Amino acid sequence: MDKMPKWADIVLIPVISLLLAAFFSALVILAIGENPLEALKLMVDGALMRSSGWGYTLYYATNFMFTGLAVAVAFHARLFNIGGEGQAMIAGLGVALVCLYIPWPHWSLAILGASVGAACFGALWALIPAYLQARRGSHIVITTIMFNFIAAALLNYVLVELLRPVGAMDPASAKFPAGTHLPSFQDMFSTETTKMFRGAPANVSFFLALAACVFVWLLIWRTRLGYEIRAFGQSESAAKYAGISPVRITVIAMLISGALAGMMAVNTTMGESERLILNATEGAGFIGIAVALMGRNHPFGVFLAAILFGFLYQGGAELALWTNIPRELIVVIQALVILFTGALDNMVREPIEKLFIAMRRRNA
Amino acid sequence: MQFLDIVQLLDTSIRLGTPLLFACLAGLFSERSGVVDIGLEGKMLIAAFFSAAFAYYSGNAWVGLLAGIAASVLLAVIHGLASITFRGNQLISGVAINFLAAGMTVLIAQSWFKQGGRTPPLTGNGRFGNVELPFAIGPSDAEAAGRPLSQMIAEAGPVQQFYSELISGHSILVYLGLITVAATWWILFRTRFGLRLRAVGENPAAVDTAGVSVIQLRYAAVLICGVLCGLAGAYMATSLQAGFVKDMTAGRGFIALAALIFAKWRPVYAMWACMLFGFFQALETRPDLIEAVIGMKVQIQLLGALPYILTVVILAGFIGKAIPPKASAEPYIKER
Amino acid sequence: MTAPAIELKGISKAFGPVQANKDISISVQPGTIHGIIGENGAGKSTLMSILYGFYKADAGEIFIKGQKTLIPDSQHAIKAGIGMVFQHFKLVENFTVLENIILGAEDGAMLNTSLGKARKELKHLAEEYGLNVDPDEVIENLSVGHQQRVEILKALYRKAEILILDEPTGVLTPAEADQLFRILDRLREEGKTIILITHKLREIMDTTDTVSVMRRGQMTATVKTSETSPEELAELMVGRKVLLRVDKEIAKPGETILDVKGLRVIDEKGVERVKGIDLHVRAGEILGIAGVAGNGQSELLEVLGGFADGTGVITMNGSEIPLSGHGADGRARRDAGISHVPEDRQREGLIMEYSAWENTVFGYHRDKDHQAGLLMDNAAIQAEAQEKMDRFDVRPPNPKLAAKNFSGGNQQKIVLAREIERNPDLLLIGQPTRGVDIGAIEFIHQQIVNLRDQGKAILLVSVELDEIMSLSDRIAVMFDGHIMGERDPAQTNERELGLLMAGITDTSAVADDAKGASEEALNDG
Amino acid sequence: EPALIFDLGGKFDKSFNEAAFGGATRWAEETGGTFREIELQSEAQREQALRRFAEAGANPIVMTGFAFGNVLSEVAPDYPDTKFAIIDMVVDSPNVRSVVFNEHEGSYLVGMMAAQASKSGTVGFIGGMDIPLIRKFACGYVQGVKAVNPDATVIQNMTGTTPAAWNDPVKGSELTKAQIAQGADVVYAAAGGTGVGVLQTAADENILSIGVDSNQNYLHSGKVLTSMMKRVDNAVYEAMKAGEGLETGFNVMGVANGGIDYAMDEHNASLVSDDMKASVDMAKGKIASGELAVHDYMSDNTCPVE
Ligand SMILES: Nc1ncnc2c1ncn2[C@@H]1O[C@H](COP(=O)(O)OP(=O)(O)OP(=O)(O)O)[C@@H](O)[C@H]1O
Ligand SMILES: Nc1ncnc2c1ncn2[C@@H]1O[C@H](COP(=O)(O)OP(=O)(O)OP(=O)(O)O)[C@@H](O)[C@H]1O
Ligand SMILES: [Mg+2]
Ligand SMILES: [Mg+2]
Repeated sequence: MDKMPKWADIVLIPVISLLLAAFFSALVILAIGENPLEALKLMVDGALMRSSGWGYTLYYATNFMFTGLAVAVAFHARLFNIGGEGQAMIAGLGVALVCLYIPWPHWSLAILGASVGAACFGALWALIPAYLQARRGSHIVITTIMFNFIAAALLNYVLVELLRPVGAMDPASAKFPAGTHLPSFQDMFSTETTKMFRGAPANVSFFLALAACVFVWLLIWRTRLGYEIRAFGQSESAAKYAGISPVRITVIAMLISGALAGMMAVNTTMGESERLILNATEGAGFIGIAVALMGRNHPFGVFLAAILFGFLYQGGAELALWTNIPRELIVVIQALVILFTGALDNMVREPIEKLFIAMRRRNA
Repeated sequence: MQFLDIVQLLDTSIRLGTPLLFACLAGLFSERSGVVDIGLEGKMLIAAFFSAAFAYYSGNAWVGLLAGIAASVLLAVIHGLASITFRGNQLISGVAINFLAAGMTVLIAQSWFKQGGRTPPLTGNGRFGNVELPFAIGPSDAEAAGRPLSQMIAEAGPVQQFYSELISGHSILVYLGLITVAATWWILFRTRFGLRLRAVGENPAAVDTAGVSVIQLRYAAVLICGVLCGLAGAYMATSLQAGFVKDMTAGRGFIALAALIFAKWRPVYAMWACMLFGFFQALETRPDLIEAVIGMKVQIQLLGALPYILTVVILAGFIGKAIPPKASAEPYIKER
Repeated sequence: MTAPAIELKGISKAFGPVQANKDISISVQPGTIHGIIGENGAGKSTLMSILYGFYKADAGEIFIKGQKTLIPDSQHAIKAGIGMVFQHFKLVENFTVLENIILGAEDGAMLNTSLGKARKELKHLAEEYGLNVDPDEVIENLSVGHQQRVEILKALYRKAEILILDEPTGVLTPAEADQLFRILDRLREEGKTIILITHKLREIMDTTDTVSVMRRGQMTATVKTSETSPEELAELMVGRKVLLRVDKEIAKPGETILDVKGLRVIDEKGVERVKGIDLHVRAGEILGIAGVAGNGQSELLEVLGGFADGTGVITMNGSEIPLSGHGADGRARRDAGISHVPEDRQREGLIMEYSAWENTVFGYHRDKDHQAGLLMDNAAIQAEAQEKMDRFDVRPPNPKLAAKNFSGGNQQKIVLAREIERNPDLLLIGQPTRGVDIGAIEFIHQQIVNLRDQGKAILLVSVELDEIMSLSDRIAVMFDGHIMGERDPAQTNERELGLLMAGITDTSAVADDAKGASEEALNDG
Repeated sequence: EPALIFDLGGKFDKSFNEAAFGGATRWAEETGGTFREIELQSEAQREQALRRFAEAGANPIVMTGFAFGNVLSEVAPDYPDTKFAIIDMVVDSPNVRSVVFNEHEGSYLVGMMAAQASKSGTVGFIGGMDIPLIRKFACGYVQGVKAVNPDATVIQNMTGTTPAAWNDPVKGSELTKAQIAQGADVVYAAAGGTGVGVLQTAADENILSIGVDSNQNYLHSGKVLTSMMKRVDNAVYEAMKAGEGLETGFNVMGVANGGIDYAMDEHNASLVSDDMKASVDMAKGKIASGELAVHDYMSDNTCPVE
């Protein structure tokens, strides 16, 4: 017998957790002497009431979809990929190499090439921790954390010593050639008369992220591989019994996860900055954890959670622009979301489960 | 390279290794009790901020220290709630705590000091001064002689150099760190509490059925962890530095975690591991020495990444296997 | 009459939706051995864990020596003079015996004094009860029997007056079990009270003074052992008359399907579990492997099923199959015509979170007939699952329900349906009826025999001697990784098999004994 | 209403950004006007901040730091009616005023002072992020030192290669200790917030330090020899004062036009002898008149002296 109906698990609990996070965020805002309602209004205004606000919201959401999916796929195999940040960083390198050194005739080809570059580099950065976990039992959480730092050092080295144009100050690569410039939402949706998404960084990669959501859904729930990944995640011993190789699944799941995390580099590096910069990821790899937790590891949930976090990000930036509330407020909100939907899940879940069991007893 | 260079390098290693050491021992207590803590970084950071803030307000580093410890313990309690009381995922809790600290410190700092997430610089008693051991050449001798201290030490004999530069002249917290190593070892292997702590990290059911509260033990460990992280953070803000700046721990909590694995969850090894990683950081300040010794330039990025790379190598089990306490990261669940 | 040593009144306990104990009352006289029997999942361990303060009851009261006692945790139980040896030992594996003994019962904040005192005390206890263990040995280096001794010593060191043992003999050889019962007798003579949980009716009949029977969370009866019989107890356990025999014809074995030569298995810890065994199974026969749990049977099945590595030569239908590396996984075995009903259906045979229909292709999910292009053909799989579940009488017959929501017997039927319906040449089957209710047992046994009669080869592993005796056409006994011998079920008896299971090959003295004689021998032992 | 955007180091870095803030505050106090400001917290905010200020009608928009260069060159053409001023970088756009400083000149002057104040003949330089701009500081400094004492040793360290190097006082402090160990008795910090740690340690260890950008002499009175003043405050002040009529184009601030100077006040009066002051002022005059040319590292990415 299930302890409670499915809808309670996938809707009720996340919503309650989210409300708790929102409540505590409001307390924090109050504590620093600002008005939470005002703050919310500013955030909504800045992020949702203008097309360019949406352009930022969706730009951030694109990143979070990729990293959220990355974390979710790994979670299905009961692997906690906390290395999305590093994987995305290294993937940026892949994108940069593809864009800088291959003369692309048109962006539509370039985006394919860059996607392959991003996915391969991201996957590669996940491969070593995956292999070490599968073969040598080294805990993937620790190794991926270490790999985040190693990635940062490596990227730093490459940008400063190898890719930085002579005389430039920024640790950043040269601008990508025009053939790789992706159409932004502004290019796509503006008409002669009305400018839409003016200046906003959202670009075609958003649709790539949507495609990734569909892809992950198909992969996890409709393919043999997905079946095996979930089986392995639920029970390693059963997977072994069924002839599903733990090593193979661990490695494949992490490769997919790393590739997905890496894909966000297409959005940031190719779509937005059009050159490789040092901190293009800006913590999106970690936000993927919150997104996956909130989205219950389901692509549709991830999609919604990514939009929510995109809103928080853009709204938070607006707050910082117009008030004295530093942008770190979003980091706090993000922490609270992770805390309540992830670590303190049982705090919300247990009373609700008890409630449902008691209700069922009474009805029986 | 001269003897004095080595002494100075080691001296720097100790200074930079001490925050790692406190954090590493903090992690040791927590993980030995079966609670994995990747939130060391966050606890250090929040302690750094609160110790600096309160040291600034009170003008007393000790007050700052207490405030830092209190803040760190508060986060430890949250981690305890999540991982012990509500049996949640300890890794996720750690991630949340790191973010919470990263955000809250800046938010509060901005609200209190309006200096973009930093505290004003600490002066005088707001910082921990350096302890000058008897017979060592210290700043007071230099003052009296009216000459730079570095020159006086450079002219002294090797024993005096070793004593004055390396042994003497550290903050009191550095000495406290070394004492903590011994205390940790003693508590762990010589006391009842230590026996129970090690047991609960291996098999909590055994502890439970032996009539000892798993929850109390784990909370005790997590609180000790909070106190030690508090020391680590306070050391950074009020001893190594004179104030808090945004994100000032800069990943040291994770290096400490790496050191803990490197040390295979043992206190004495932990000290050596932290000092080794402190040494790598010290090397970054002396590229000239590296060049003199190995005859070529070493990328500072490589030096910075070395602790992480070494830890991965250790984790891979190519050099001695690091086996964590058996029950670590497992919440103790009796009723499914 | 003196006050009972223990009296439980109206104990109830629910684990989420599962009602593990329901309004249970029981009373145990001091200086007696009180048995508790019941099927798997009846709630025996739960009840005792409540008495020991491991779980908290939802309702009910506990009286110790007539005094109402609150036992919110094990510390209170220990103070009240209760000691418990759990089904799964509660020892810290990398601690020494001595450290385990003093854990929680230290004398002061410093370890040295405690350790010194415990060492003396331990020596004393060891002499008194014949419970010898090296105090400085690390637990993980001890045999299971010795680990159990440490558990008993732990209780005695805490001056337990009431000792609870939860299925203590499941992991012991008959000889070790005999020794345990001698110790229990000794303790009873000293006036201690003992509660013994076991599945084995014989142990109940031999050692207890009174016995309580549990069924589905409730206490169905408490009787004096001298006034009951195994048949009556069995009936009380399952709630109806029990047929202990399976109807089957004489086997008509065909050619050899599986041939195993010199098989060795080394487990992850580097311990050799299977030490070079030879066996073969022919078409149309059931080879039963008997033995106390932990003597290498599980590893044997795992290697044959393809999820552990081994060395040796195994031929299946005349061609050799690899035992490690490429081609030595469950998938390859299935391709070779081997189906496998694993010992632990919840950890191996099923994905508990998966729906029944997903589970009906588990292990066969890569087969062509389950594919629709790149994707899995879920509609077809569901339809097929419905059919299988109907045929195997799985209740409720709803393929969309998650596996965890079926009872143990029905879970087992899902696994059987999946494996038998593949029409394998060889069926490996481990503990087919563990935790399964009597009704389902009969059904499952019938399915196994039917498969045999279709000319399939079956390798059966079970720790239930009754099951082995009634199903097998040949019986091999495993002890310590070796096959001690092979017997014809018609020409052996439980006594002879018991000796083999204890590693004693010289069974000539008992081999010819009539069945009655062997039972007599057991009774005076 | 003008707007000011601070770079990642933060408004209160006691140095570069703080100087800009000082200029804006002076303007606000004098005119009674108000200005918008934001401290950047992340890279992605650069563009957003620019656009949002421009859309909100802020004019002119002043930003501090070379890192805005790329972004501004993209944003500026989208808002032709808005005037932008960028400090430390050249952006070629009709509505942008690019203010650059001849830091090498000021560094030369403080280098001369360091060499004269040093007893050991060894002086130090601690840079922030390792970029050509900071090497320009270093190169000017070394030239100044060598001009006074050709045998002097200059120990140079950079804090790091990422923007984090602007805000790492711990490392600054350790680098200072390392330089002291190598005999340095005057250190020049051109490292933003990192310099706070440098000056602190120098004061703790009883040697002299040289501040940068703002006048930092007051931070440790009697321990800071002087500060190389880059009058970012003036640049910001003038930009804001000009308002919408801001003159665009290329604007070089050097010794000649008072954009670069060294700091003298009551905090360092006792440290700078009249001789020292005289010799430095003489050099200053020569630089202003063009008689003395200090090599600019960024002109060819090399430095003639080590
Ligand atoms: N379980 C234990 N009980 C008592 N003492 C112990 C135990 N384990 C280690 N020690 C002792 O602790 C001391 C060192 O502690 P620690 O483990 O931090 O360092 P170490 O050098 O790793 O020691 P070891 O010799 O065990 O490797 C040694 O004297 C060691 O013998
Ligand atoms: N910790 C637990 N959490 C949730 N459910 C449990 C727990 N322990 C036991 N149960 C459930 O309670 C019921 C009674 O289990 P219990 O272990 O008491 O049975 P038992 O009679 O000891 O069986 P066995 O003979 O297999 O040991 C079962 O349905 C079991 O699944
Ligand atoms: Mg050791
Ligand atoms: Mg049981």
